[in-house]
Amino acid sequence: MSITYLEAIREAQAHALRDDPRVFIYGQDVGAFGGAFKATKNLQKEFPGRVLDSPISEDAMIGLAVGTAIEGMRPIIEMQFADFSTVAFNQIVNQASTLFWRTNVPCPITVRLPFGGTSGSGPFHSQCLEAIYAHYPGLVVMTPATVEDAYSMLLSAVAIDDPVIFCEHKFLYYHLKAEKLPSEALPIGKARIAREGRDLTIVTYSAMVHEALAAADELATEGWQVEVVDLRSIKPLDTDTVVASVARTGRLLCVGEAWPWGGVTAEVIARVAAESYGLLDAPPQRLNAKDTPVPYHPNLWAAHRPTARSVAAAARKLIRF
Amino acid sequence: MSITYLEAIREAQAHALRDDPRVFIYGQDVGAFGGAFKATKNLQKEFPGRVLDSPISEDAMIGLAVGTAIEGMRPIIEMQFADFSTVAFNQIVNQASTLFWRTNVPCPITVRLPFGGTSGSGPFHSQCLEAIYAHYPGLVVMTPATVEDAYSMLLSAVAIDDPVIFCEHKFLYYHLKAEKLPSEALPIGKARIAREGRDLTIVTYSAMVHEALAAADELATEGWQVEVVDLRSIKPLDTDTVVASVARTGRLLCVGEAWPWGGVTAEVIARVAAESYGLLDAPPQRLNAKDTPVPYHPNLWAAHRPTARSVAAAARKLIRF
Amino acid sequence: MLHTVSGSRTVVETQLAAYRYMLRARLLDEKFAALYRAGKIHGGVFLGRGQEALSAAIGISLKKSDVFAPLIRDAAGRLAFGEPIIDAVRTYLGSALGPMRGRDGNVHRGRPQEGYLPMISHLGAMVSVVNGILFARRMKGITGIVGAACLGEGATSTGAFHESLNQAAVEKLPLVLIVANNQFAYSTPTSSQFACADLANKATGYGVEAHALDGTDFSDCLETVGSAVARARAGHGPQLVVASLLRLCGHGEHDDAGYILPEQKNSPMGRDCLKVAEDWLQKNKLADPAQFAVWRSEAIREIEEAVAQAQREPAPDPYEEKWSALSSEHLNELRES
Amino acid sequence: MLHTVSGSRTVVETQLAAYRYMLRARLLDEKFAALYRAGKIHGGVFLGRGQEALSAAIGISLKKSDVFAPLIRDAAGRLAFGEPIIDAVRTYLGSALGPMRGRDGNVHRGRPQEGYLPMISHLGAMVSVVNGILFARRMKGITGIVGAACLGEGATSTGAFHESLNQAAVEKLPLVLIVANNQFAYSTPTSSQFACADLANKATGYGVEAHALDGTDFSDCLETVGSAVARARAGHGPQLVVASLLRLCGHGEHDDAGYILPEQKNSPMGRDCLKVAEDWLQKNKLADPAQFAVWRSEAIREIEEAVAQAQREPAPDPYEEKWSALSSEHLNELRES
Ligand SMILES: Cc1ncc(C[n+]2csc(CCOP(=O)(O)OP(=O)(O)O)c2C)c(N)n1
Ligand SMILES: Cc1ncc(C[n+]2csc(CCOP(=O)(O)OP(=O)(O)O)c2C)c(N)n1
Ligand SMILES: [Mg+2]
Ligand SMILES: [Mg+2]
Repeated sequence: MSITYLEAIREAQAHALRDDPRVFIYGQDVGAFGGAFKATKNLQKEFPGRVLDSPISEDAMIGLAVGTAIEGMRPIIEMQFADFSTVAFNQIVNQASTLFWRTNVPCPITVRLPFGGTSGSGPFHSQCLEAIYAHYPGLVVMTPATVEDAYSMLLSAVAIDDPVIFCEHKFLYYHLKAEKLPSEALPIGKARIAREGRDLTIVTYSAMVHEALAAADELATEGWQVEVVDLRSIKPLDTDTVVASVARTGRLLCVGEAWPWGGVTAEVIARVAAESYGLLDAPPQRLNAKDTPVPYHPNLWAAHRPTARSVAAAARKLIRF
Repeated sequence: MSITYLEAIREAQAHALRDDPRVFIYGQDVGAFGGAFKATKNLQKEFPGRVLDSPISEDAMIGLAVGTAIEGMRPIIEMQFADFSTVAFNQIVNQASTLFWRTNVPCPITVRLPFGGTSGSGPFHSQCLEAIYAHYPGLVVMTPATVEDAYSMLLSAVAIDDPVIFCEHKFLYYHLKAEKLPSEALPIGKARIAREGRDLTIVTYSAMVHEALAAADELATEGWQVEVVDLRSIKPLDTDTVVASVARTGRLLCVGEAWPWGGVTAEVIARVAAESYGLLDAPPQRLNAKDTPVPYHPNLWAAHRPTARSVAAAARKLIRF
Repeated sequence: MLHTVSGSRTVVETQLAAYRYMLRARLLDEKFAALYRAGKIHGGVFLGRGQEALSAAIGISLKKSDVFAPLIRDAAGRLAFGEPIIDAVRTYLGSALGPMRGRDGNVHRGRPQEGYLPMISHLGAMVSVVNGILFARRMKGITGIVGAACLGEGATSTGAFHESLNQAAVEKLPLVLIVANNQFAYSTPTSSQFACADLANKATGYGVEAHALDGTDFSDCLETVGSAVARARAGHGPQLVVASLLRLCGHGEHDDAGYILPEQKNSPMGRDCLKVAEDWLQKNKLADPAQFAVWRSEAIREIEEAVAQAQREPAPDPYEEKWSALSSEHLNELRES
Repeated sequence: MLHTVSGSRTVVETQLAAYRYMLRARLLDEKFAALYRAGKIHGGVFLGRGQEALSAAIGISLKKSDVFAPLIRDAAGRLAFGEPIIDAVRTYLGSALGPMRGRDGNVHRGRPQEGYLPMISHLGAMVSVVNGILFARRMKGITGIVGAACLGEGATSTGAFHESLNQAAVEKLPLVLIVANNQFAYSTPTSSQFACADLANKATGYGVEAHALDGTDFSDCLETVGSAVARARAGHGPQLVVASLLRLCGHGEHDDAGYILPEQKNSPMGRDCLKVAEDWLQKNKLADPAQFAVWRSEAIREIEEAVAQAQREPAPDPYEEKWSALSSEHLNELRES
C-alpha cells in the first residue's frame, strides 16, 4: 500500500470526523464532489451532515467557523486555493486570531490552504501566504513537507485550541508518497532534521524541503555534507533546532518558496543572527522566489521559485565562502 | 507659522490636486466632512468634483481606483483606518499590485493608511500593516517619520507610476510639527541619518524614529553616541545606508512598532547579516511590539509597543555586549 | 392589546421594561460622554442617542439562550439582553476586572460564551459569526433559538453584510438582522451609501422576510422587532428588519455632527424616541413624571456606583499580563522581542 | 423586426455575426480542450459551452470604445468584442508574444488600455475595476459609453459583487452586470448558493434595472442584452442581466461534471444554444447547412493557423525576463535573493 500527501490529508480529516463529534468540514464543493482536489472525497457520504458545501463567500465562511468554534465545535474550513483566503483575510486576522486574546474563549478552527506553485497555475493559484499569517498574533501556521506530517499535523491542527493556518502544498499532493500513515509524530513547534550533514545547514519547509534534499544529494556527489532542517511549522518556529544545526555546520542557507521581502527566511536569519552569532563561519544567506507574481509559463515558473539546482548553487557558493 | 504632520498630508494632497488634473481623492467621509482625521479638510470645496465620498466598501474602493488608474487617473484612496484595509486586501494585493506586471499598464494609485497605535485605540484602530504589504511584489510601501517627509513623500507617492501604500502614523498627526514645508527631499528609497553616532546604529521608521531619538538622547547623557537611521520607505529598503551605518558603529538594533514575527526588523537584519557580516561587533538585535493584538488600556498599550525607555534599555544591553 | 403576551410578559410590562432600559442606556451614555469630556476615557465614546427604542426592543425580544451581536449604538439592547452596567463601565474605563480586561475597550465588549458577542470594528463582520453560532446549535440539535445582529445602514455597503445575509438565507438560519437606518454613516448621507428606494427592498433578493419600522416609536419597535424575532424562532428563516430614525448625536463624542440638517432634526424622524415613549406611557397612564423621576434617579445612582467602583478597581498591569494571543500555552513563542 | 437597426447593423446582420462568433468560440474552446488532453496546455482549460449565445450577445452589443470584463466562459464575447484568435491561443500556450507574455495564462487575458480587462481569478473582483474606468471617463467628460462585466451565479455570493454593484448604483454608472446562471458553481448547485426565487430580484435592493433572459435562445440574448446595454448607454444607470442556462461541460476540462443531472440536461435549459441558433437561422432561411459548413471550416482553418503560429513562437525566456513587478525602474530592489 502507498498513500499520497493528498490522501493523508483526506485520511486525517476522516480520522478527526470519526473521533470527534465536534469536527465538521465547510467549504466550496467539499461535499458530494469531494473538493477541488478531492481532499474530502467520500467524506460527506461517510459523515452525513458534517461535510457541507458553502457559497462562494470566503469572508462568511471564516466568520461562520468562528461562531461554531465559540459553540465548542472544531470546524475545518477548506479554501479552494490559498490565494482566495485574501478575501477572508479580515475574518482570519481580525476575528479568528483575536478571539481568545480578547475574550478568553478559544477559537479552534483549522483553515486548510492548498498553496504553492505548480506548473501552469499562474499568479492567482500559486501563492505562498504563510508569512502573511505568521506575522499576525494569534495564529498557528503549519507547513508540512511530508505525507506523515500532512497527516499527523492536520490531526494536531484540529486538536489545537487555536486557529491554525494549515498550508498544504499542492505540488506535493499527488507525487509525494509514503508507505503508511504514522502513529506517532514530533510535537507541533519542533523542527525535523530531514538530512544530517556537517558542512552547511539548509533551513526550509514544505515543498522546498524536497528541493533542498535533492540539492544535498547533488552536493554529496561533490563531497559536501549538507544538513537539511524541515521547520514543519513556521509559527511557532523552532529556533533551537535551527541554532543547534548551525552550531554544528557554521553555515546557514534559508530557502523559501515565498516572496523575498520579509517572510520565513528573514525571520530565521534574524533569530540565528541574534542568538548564535558567534557560531557562523559565513554570512547567512537566503534563497526565495523572485519578487513578482508567480508566472504562468512553466519556464518562467521554474525560474521564479527556488529549485534543487538553484539551491545547490547557493549552497555551493556559501560553502566556498 | 508651524505645520503638523497631518496638515502636511493635507497640503500635499492640495498640492497634488492643484498641479495634476489626473489626481482625485476617494474615501469614506473625505468630502464635505474632510475625513475622520481632517486630512482632506476643505479640499472638496477647493477642488469641486475631485474629492468624493465612498460607501463603506473598501474592496470596491480599491477596485474603482485601479480602474481609474487604467484610464490614466491618479487616485488617492483614504482608508479610514489602516486596519480596514484588510477588507480591501484582495484588491490591493491581487488586483492593484499585479496589474503592471501582468499587462504592462501602470497602476499609479496611492492608498493612504492612517496607522499605528495611539492611546485607547485598541486592537482594531492601531495596526501596523506595512510588512504585510511589503511582502507582496508590486507595491511601494512608505512610512514617513517627519512632517517634511509626510509632505514630500506623499507628493512622490502620487507621482509614482506604481501602487503606493502610504503609511501615515496617527500618533504623529497632531503633535509633530515643522516650521515649514520642504521644497526638496531625499529620493524615495533613500534612508536618512536622523542622528549621527558611532557606538550603535538603530534602524527604524515612522513613529519609532522619535522613540529612538529620545533613547539616543538618554544614552548621550551616559556617554554613548547612537546613530539613528530612518528608513523612510520600507520597500524599497535602503540597505546601503543601513550597511554603511553599521560599518561605522559595528552594532545594530532594529526597532519596529509592528508585530515581532517577520516584518521590517527581520528583513533589515537578514540583509545586514548577509551583506555586512564581518562588520558587526555584536549580534544584531530587534525590538518590536509584543505578539498580541494592540491593547486598549493605556498601561498595556505603553508596554506593548517599544518606547524610548525600552529602546534605550535594548541599546544599552547591546552596547555593553 | 394590553393583554397580549410577549414571552411571559404582557405588552404593558414589556413596554415599561423597555422604557426603563432605554432610560438607563441614555443615562449611561451620557455618563460616558461626561467622562470622555473630562479626559477619563481614552479613545472614543459612541452613543446610541435616538436609537434606544430600537435597541431596547431587540434586547427585550431575545431570550437569555439567544444570540446577540450588538453594535456601537446598542447600550439599550445590551442592558435588555442582560449586560450588567458594571460590564459597560469597566470596559470603557479599561478595568482589569471587566469582561475585556482592559485589552479591548468601549463598545467592544461581550461574553461570547453567553451568546453575547463582542464586536470587532470591521463593519458587517459579526453577522457571519452569529450565523456560525446558530449553525452549530442546529448541528447540536438545539432549536427554538434566534440570533440577532445589529448594523447601521452604512454597514449594508460591506461585502460582509452581503455574504453573511446570503449565507443565513441559504442555510435558513434563525438570524434577525436589524439595520438601523439613522441617515448617516459617520458624515455620509444615505444618498452616497445606497440607491435603492428602501433598504427593506433588499430582502427579496436574498429570499428572506422583511420588516420596516419607525425607530422613533417604541411601540412599533417592540411590536415589529418582536414579531421578526418570533418569525425567526418559528423557523421562517432570516428576517431583515429596517428601522428609520435619526442619529441624535455625533458619530462619536468627538464629532459635533454639523452635517445633520435642521430639516432632518425637525422632521418626525428627528423625534427623540425616549420622549416619544414617555409621552405614550403618560398618555396611556402607565407612568407619570414622578415615576420617571424615580426611575431616572435610580438609574443615575446605579451608574454612579458602577463608575465609582470601576474607578477604584485596578488598571491592568503590564507585568502581570500574559503577552500571548494563543490559548495553547505550549505553542507560544517564548522569546521576548 | 428584420429592419430594426442595432448600432449600424440590422438585426439579421447582428444575428449572423453573433452566430459566427458563437461558432468560432465553440471551435476555439474545443481546440483548447484537445490541446489540454494532449498535454500541450499546462494548468486548466475552461470552456463556455452552452454560454456562447449570451457571451456573443454581450460582445456584440458593445462598441470598441466600451469596457468589457469577461470571465472564464466568455470566449465568444471576447471574439465579438474584437479579440483576435491569436491572443487567446498565445495566452493559453504561454507565448512570449501574447498579450500576457507568458506571465499569465488561459482565460486571464486582456488589454486594459483598450477597455478589455484581464480577469484576476478572485470572483467578483473585476466589477469595481469596470466601475473605475466608467468613473474616470465620466470625470474626463467622456459620455455614451458602457461597461459590461460578466459573472457566474456563484460569484453573486461574493462580497465583491455586492460592493461593486452598490457602488455602481450609488454613482449611477453605465454598468451592465451580466450574471450567467448556469446552475452550478463548479459542483455547487444554486440551492447552496442563494435562496432568492430569482437572481433578478436582487436589482430592486440595489436600485438598478433588471433583465431576465433565456440564455439558450440567441435571439433573446441579443435582444435583451442589447436593450440592457442601450439603457445603460442612455443614462439609466446600472443594469442587472440574469441569464438562465446550463453549463454543457465540466467546470474545467479536468472535470467530468457527473453532478449535472440528466433531468437538467434534458430540460429546455439544457438546449445547446449553438444548435438553437442554427435551427433558427435555418428556419428563417438566413443560412443553410452548406453555409454552416463553410463557416465552420473557415473558423477551423483560422484556429489551426493561430495554433501553428503560436507553437512556433518563442517561449518566454527566464533570462530575458525583467524580474520586477514595478513599473518604476528606480524603485526596484536590485538585490537578487
Ligand atoms: C469595514 C469598515 N470600514 C470602515 C469603518 C469605519 N467606520 C466606523 S463606524 C462608520 C460609520 C458606520 O455607519 P453606519 O453603519 O450607518 O452605523 P452608525 O454609525 O450610523 O450607527 C465607519 C465608516 C469600519 N468600522 N469598518
Ligand atoms: C473568491 C473566489 N473564491 C473561489 C474561487 C474558485 N472558483 C473558481 S470558479 C468557481 C465557481 C464559479 O461559479 P460561477 O460563478 O457560477 O461561474 P461558472 O463557473 O458557473 O461560470 C470557484 C468556486 C474563486 N475563483 N474566487
Ligand atoms: Mg448610520
Ligand atoms: Mg455557475
